[in-house]
Amino acid sequence: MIQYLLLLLPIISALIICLSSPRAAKWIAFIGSIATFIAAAIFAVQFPHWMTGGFWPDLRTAPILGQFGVDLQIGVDSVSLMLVLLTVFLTPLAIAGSFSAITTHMREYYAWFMILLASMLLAFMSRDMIFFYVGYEFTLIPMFFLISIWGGPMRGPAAIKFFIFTFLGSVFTLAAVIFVAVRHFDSVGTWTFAIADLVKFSSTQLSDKEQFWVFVGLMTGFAIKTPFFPTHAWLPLAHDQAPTGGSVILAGILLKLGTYGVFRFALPMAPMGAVECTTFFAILGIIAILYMSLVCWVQTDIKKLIAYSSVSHMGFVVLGLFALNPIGLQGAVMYMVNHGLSTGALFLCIGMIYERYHTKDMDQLGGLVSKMPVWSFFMIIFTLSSVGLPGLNGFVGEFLCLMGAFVAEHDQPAGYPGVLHPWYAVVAALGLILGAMYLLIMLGKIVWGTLREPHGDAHAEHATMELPTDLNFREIAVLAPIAVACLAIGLYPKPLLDAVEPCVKEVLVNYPAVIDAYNAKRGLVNPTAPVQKVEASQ
Amino acid sequence: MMSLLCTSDTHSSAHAVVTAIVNAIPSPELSWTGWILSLPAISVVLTGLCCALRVKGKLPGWITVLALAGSFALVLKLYFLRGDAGAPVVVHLWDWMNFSWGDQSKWHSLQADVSVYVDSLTLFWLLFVTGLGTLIAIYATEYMESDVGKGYSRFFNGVSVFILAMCTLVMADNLLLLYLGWEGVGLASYLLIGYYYKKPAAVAAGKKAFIVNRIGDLGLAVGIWLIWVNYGSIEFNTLFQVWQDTERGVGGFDKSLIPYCLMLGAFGKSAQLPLYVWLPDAMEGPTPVSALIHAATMVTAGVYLIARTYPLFALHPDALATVAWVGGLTALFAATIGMAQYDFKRVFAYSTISQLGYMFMGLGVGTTFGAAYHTLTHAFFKALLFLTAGAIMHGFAGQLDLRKLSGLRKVPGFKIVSWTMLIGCLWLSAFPFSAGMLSKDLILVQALSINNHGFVWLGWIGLITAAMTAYYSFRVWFRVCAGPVFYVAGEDNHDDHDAHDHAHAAHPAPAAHAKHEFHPHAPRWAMNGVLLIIMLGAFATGIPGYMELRGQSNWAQVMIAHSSAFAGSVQAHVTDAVNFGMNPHQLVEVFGTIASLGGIAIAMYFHLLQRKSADKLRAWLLAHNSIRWIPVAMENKWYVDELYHACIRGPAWIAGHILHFTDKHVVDGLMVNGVGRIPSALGGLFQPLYNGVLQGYATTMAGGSALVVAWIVYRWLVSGAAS
Amino acid sequence: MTYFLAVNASGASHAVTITLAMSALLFTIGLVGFLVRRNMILMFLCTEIMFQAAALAFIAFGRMRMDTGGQVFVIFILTIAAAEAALALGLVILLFRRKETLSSEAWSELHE
Amino acid sequence: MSSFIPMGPKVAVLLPEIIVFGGSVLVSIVGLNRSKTLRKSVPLLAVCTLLAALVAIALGYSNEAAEQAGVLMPHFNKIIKTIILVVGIGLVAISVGHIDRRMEDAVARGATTFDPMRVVRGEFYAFMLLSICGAMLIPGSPDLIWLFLALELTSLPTYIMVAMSRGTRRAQEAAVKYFFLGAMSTAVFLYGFALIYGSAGSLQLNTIQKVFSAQIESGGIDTLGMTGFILCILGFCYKLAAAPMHFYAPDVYEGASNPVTGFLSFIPKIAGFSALALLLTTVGWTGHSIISETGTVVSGLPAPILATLWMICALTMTLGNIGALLQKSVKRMLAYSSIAHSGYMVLAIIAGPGLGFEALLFYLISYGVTNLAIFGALSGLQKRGEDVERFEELSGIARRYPGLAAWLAIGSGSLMGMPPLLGFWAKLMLFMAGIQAGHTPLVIIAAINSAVSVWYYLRLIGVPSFSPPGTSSEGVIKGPSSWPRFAGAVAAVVVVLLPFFASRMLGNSLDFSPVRPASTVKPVNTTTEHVPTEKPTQAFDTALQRSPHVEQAQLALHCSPTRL
Repeated sequence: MIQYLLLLLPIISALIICLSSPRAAKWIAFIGSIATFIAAAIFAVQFPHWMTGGFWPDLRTAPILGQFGVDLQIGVDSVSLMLVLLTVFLTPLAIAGSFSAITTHMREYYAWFMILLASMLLAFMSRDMIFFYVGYEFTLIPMFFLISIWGGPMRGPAAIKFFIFTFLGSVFTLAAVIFVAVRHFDSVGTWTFAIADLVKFSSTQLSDKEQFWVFVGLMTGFAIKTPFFPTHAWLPLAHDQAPTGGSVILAGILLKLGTYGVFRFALPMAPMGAVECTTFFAILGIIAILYMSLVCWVQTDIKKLIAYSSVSHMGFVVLGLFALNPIGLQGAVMYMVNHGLSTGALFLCIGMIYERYHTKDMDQLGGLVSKMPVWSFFMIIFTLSSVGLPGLNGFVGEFLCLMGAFVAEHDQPAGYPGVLHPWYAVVAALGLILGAMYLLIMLGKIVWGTLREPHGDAHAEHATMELPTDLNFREIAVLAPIAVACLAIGLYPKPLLDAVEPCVKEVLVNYPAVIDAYNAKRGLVNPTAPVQKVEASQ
Repeated sequence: MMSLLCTSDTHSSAHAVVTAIVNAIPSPELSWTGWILSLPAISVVLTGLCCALRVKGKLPGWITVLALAGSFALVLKLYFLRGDAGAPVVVHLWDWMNFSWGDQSKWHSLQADVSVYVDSLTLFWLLFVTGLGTLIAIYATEYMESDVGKGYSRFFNGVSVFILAMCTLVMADNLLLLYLGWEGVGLASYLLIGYYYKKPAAVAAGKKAFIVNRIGDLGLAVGIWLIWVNYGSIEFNTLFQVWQDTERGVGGFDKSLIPYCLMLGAFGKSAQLPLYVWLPDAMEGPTPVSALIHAATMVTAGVYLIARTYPLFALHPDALATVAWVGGLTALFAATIGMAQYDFKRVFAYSTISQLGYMFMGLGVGTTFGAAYHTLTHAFFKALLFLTAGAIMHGFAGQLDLRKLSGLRKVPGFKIVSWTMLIGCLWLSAFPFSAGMLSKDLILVQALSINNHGFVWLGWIGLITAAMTAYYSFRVWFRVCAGPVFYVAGEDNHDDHDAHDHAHAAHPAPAAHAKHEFHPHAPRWAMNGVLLIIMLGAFATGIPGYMELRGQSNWAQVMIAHSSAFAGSVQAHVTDAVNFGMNPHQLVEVFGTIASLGGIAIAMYFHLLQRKSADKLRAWLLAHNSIRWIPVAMENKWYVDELYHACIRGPAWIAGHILHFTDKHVVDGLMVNGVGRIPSALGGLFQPLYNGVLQGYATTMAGGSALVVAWIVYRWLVSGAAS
Repeated sequence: MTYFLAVNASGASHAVTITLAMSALLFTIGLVGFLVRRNMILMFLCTEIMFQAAALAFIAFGRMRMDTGGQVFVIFILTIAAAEAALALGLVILLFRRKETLSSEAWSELHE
Repeated sequence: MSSFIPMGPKVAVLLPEIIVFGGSVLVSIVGLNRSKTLRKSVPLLAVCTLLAALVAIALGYSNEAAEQAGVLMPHFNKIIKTIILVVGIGLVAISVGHIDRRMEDAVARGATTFDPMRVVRGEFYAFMLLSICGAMLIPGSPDLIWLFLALELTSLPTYIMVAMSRGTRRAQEAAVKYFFLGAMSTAVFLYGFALIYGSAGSLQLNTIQKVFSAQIESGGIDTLGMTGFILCILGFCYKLAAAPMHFYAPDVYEGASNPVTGFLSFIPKIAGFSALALLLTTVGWTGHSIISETGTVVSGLPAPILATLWMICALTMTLGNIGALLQKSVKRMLAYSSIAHSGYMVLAIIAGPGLGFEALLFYLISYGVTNLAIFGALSGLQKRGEDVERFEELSGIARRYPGLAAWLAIGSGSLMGMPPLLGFWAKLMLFMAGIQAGHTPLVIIAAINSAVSVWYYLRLIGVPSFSPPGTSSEGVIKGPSSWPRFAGAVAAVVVVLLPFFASRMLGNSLDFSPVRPASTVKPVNTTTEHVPTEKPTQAFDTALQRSPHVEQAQLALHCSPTRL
């Protein structure tokens, strides 16, 4: 039952916040999110399938449109659970990071935050497509409010663009999901939206062409959410304008909804569609990596820079996903978690600077290490994690994504042939250099160098009274857990990798055969393909 | 266990050829070797704490020294336990990026644990890394004392990070862990070069080092992927067994690319020809850092990498030839620049690049022992040189211009510095019977003995470079330490936290009235002591060379010979090749001596005896349009930085701006906002229809209905025609 | 049209055909009148013409099908037409009082 | 379920309408009373009437009786009536306090005395009830006359309601536009009725269904009937506010007062949809070949009707949404949104009985309730005694009236299809129905449209919540009566909570089985409970035996090459 508690706790706290006084709101939200974290931790401890794959708990309950197979079915596998843990880990920190930044409409802010938490958890924990969609889509509303009320000067357009763009994409996702459900009904005779059933049906019963369109439909939504290269236009604005807490959640978790969607739905549901599009999406991923790195290079706004870098980083995830082999997928999942941690933390760091100086302009800030050494320490750690320094978490995902893409060849001896070519990875790996370039330039501008502060002593003038020059205890307490997590994952990623592995295999279960067939169609015969498959293709 | 470790009976033969690499023994009982890594790690944590707690005092320095000394002691323990020629051991510490799908066999798993692979090569490197590291840390406790309470903890934190990463790199049991150390030393280098973070040049240099290294790292990363794809594993122990088998080791384009990829990584880290540009700039860091990281240890990581994967390189002679030629050309190229620099720390930096070139040449022509031995000797004499340079900087408020310092050996307190510097210079210029000469000769002899890939030419290039090396090293010594006493203080002290206020209070003596008010402060016991110890070390490093020269077995040779680095290295038959009636040994001895002494003599003439003539020569060169480009280009480092800027950074920067513009106005503006405007535009298109006039509506409704009817009739006609 | 021609061919239901044609003509007149006239009274009358065209068609079809339903329908059409007339005249008077004009174009305040 | 009230089947089926009709008479009388308390109780009386009708449906309606009474789709009829009544209660509630507002104020101030000639409240609610009554009569129509009269009964009162709702010039202009264009559209579908009558030879829908089944069996519906259907559809489009007959909607919605706009956007629409569903039931959704390139037989409506509806559906959605983007007036915007939603619902009509009708019903419920929330909030506000209708008048009202802004936001969210609100589930079912019927392109058009609609719905969320209060929003205060706000609140709560009971709600409607034309069932599947295929044709033949002309006509009917 704890899974329901996990969903209810944020909602209950939101209700309590609505009834409480504005001053108490932040503490209630914090306690509520910590309670959710504890619940999730208990849930994770109870979770029996860490190493074996599979969903838990496996209950079908609470029909909403029961006769159409829409049930509120809650269950996680280890990948979902990792993202759930990421969510409940980041949310209290984002809330605590907002304590001093949010001074108006506090009740609303924290209430929306808790609702956001609930809807993210629903999206990650749902085993029903429609409820996944409910959570996935409903995150827009709280985020819309968070940006619109507490955002920067351009918050209006940012929020609207964010909302419409993602909404536009997700209606196609919904249409594709419904299409699969309808086809399932047509051929099986019962309605269901259970992910497992639909995945099984779709991947085996739909024709090539249908799978292709299902895949395209699903990807339209996920590509915008992730965001993939040409559909990223909402992101810089939204990240830039959102309040710190919002940016943290947006970059840390909401973007993962897109890649989680690809992982959980698009890839397993439509393998034949996926292999057709693999090259296309992999190239989009590479473009995102390189293009966005170059764009980051010329940014002067730190927050925008990190926002653009998110697109670039998600490019690695895309590449890892479309490597279609266990390394790439494991890398992609790791990258999701790690990007959530490091980019979320970077946004927190920038928020702390913004609270003190009221600017995010790199030309106005500089040499902060001499004034804020503690802050600089964290900033450096998280930047290096973003750069992908081995030993920190960013490296694990990045390296595996690239390696996955590198080995995604048709004659891969590991039993997982791919559609790509090593050159994809090599070109994408240029992103390692460019990534180091823009992030270190950023560090060089704001952390190192001689002290530059916005005209006059803006620090004393604007800063909230309670904030000291360097970070206070609360802020350190917000950043330190993330830093510890970064280091821990970087040095000992094995448990996570082990946990992801069975899920990854589950996703890829249909792929080797499909890819062999697809490659054979292109004239690339896999010499290591199992014999019976070769016979079948003949 | 001892029996396993001390199985060597090859001490008797100097040139024992190791034909097979012994399979490593998993040795969990040696898990204490993990402390070689843990001690610096603890030091990282403790110095970090000192940083956070703003400890005022030299505590962090001593913590680091103790930790490094502890590591060194452990390395010694391991060395004595294991002997020169023990079989390699693998000690598994904990799982890292280690996972499998299917089974644990090749290609079905990626085994990249945090585990240690110790063979003689590892130990060879570990010895001087931890040893020199300890010494330099001691030196730094005094050198950095003006930063106590400010950046002192940060500095030692960086040093600890560096030693940790370097030990990881050297002890790694797989390529991925090596990559971790590889990037880790890059990080330490970044942090320490940018130590004086208020100096824009220092920040830029740190950035440049990291980014240029990243280019090399990319090569290493691709190399790792290729190795995994082709051999199904990235563990050295497994790989060595594969590589020994030529059948499995070579074949195919992919496999032949691997050494080139690794080479790129090595060239990046070890500052070889296309990627050397970061190293001179790295001299912005504190001098102990230059000594430790950018002269003695980190830059030899590339040499280590190639030595470590030598069985693979041995399968690809062309790749080895490339290594040799790149090394040789780098040696020459860097020497030309070194001759024309006025900043003597930069001169040493270019000399480092040049010497690293020799090491690569040695690897390329097949004498891994020569390369490794040169690494060892170079580590000592170059550390010595940098530390003396540091002492001078420390004493003269950061003065590095060799035109503004003179006759230091007569300045009180700088005696030890001057004479140890002389030793360093002699060793660097391969003065006869110095360790530097012994190690360099090993390489040149091998180059001249093998008539492959034009290696003989390489040998001659090496000899010419030797002459140039002698010239520029003694150019420094004669200018700075010899001659009449004369000095101008530097612009300021080490930039520290309170920048100029502090600097002015402490040394209110920039150039203008330096002569009257400036008093150089001489190094004290820690610096002098370390200089002397390292000088002794530099002498000691000559011992294996002598033994080698006399055909005796020696520990260095045995260690290299019993490691993977020796497998496949070419044993030249020195006596076969004849030039000028001499065999290569004699040739190198003769011409090497001539080059060394000649270079010193020229330097003596221009920079000690007739200092004015140097200026005259320069003026004469500049006066002739046809040749003036030579000194100008040399002084400007052949404009390589500018070239890179124009060819790579500039275009990328412009591309960034163009793409940003595109993103803003095309992707976002035209595509997204444009598409976003379509609905409203369409709405505007239909707006005139809602004009508010009753008849208008009626007409539109009727017209719309008529259109619908027309549509049906059309569909009907179409379907009628179809059927 | 073939349908009508077929009926025509029998030569027996000229009356029905003519009535239907008449009805169509009436409807067209009503529609065109509604579209072109600006006077609200006339416009209303035009809608009445359209109603009556429908009524005529009902009668014709009733005759053709030998069914009384068509005629019954006509009675109701007349009733509704009367109700609409009452409504229309009331509205027109209301509007006329406001603006002293019967032109429908005077009432185009509501528009985009 | 069987009726325990002993009555003839027709009376039992019509009892709710009779109650509502009686209520309208009562209300119009009470509205004229001199007692202020009694006058004030008029809306309450109206609500009670509607509640009584609901009770009558619950207790007295049985599908068997309705079938005996000639109702084509008994269960559909029941559900539509229930929806009309439930939403009708809300519509009555949101109109409280608007009619006679000034006069009642003046009377209360003592500035004037009560004058029965000048009050319209009684009439207003009477018209409201009459219109509701008309709408309730539609789905149960046994013949075309009934259908025609019921449609007129729905429409005529609304014309007057628009005129009297505000008494301003704009309201009168709206009324005149609504009336004249309505009369034209009535003439159009009336002519359509005539043609259907001409083709089928009967006014009884049962008979019409049989005749057309026979025609379909023998190759297709003739041109006459088909023209009639298309004219009817076009005429009904006016009631639905669907393209191409939607042009009046923005002006009329803008001119009428807020509660009346709410009324207009629901009652005529549900009336139009039930009429459309009823009429199309006579040709059925199964067994027709639609135009398809491959020549395969796909179940669906007859090709021309399908093409018409397809076009109407696509055009309506698109024109509605793009029109709404540019509006500055909330009500105009809602008018366009209403147009767009008609378009979505036409998709359900296209999908047909079964999932399509379920989606239609669900969508109607969702749309009706959501509209109540929005119009409840709008009607609950006033500015100097006038309706609030421009966006800038709403800007920043969330600070003063967070509740009303919340209802607006919830309503907008539901209209745009934001999960987990009611509108999402309705749209979900709609898409399911559309895709199952094989109209994926239409579903994709609908999906894109619903994304476009987000833009303007967000304004309805954003302007009250985020815009700073401006000069035009300063004077906005709560309306005189709390009924509209209460109704809006209830509706908003329903929008949020109803999805959790959707299973039960739809569980009831799942077993609704529209009477399908027997002969449209393919012969293979024919079972004993269905009329054999030949039978209606024979009956039809014998019915036509009386006239010698008819034989000719029958012959022509079969031989006509102009089958569609």
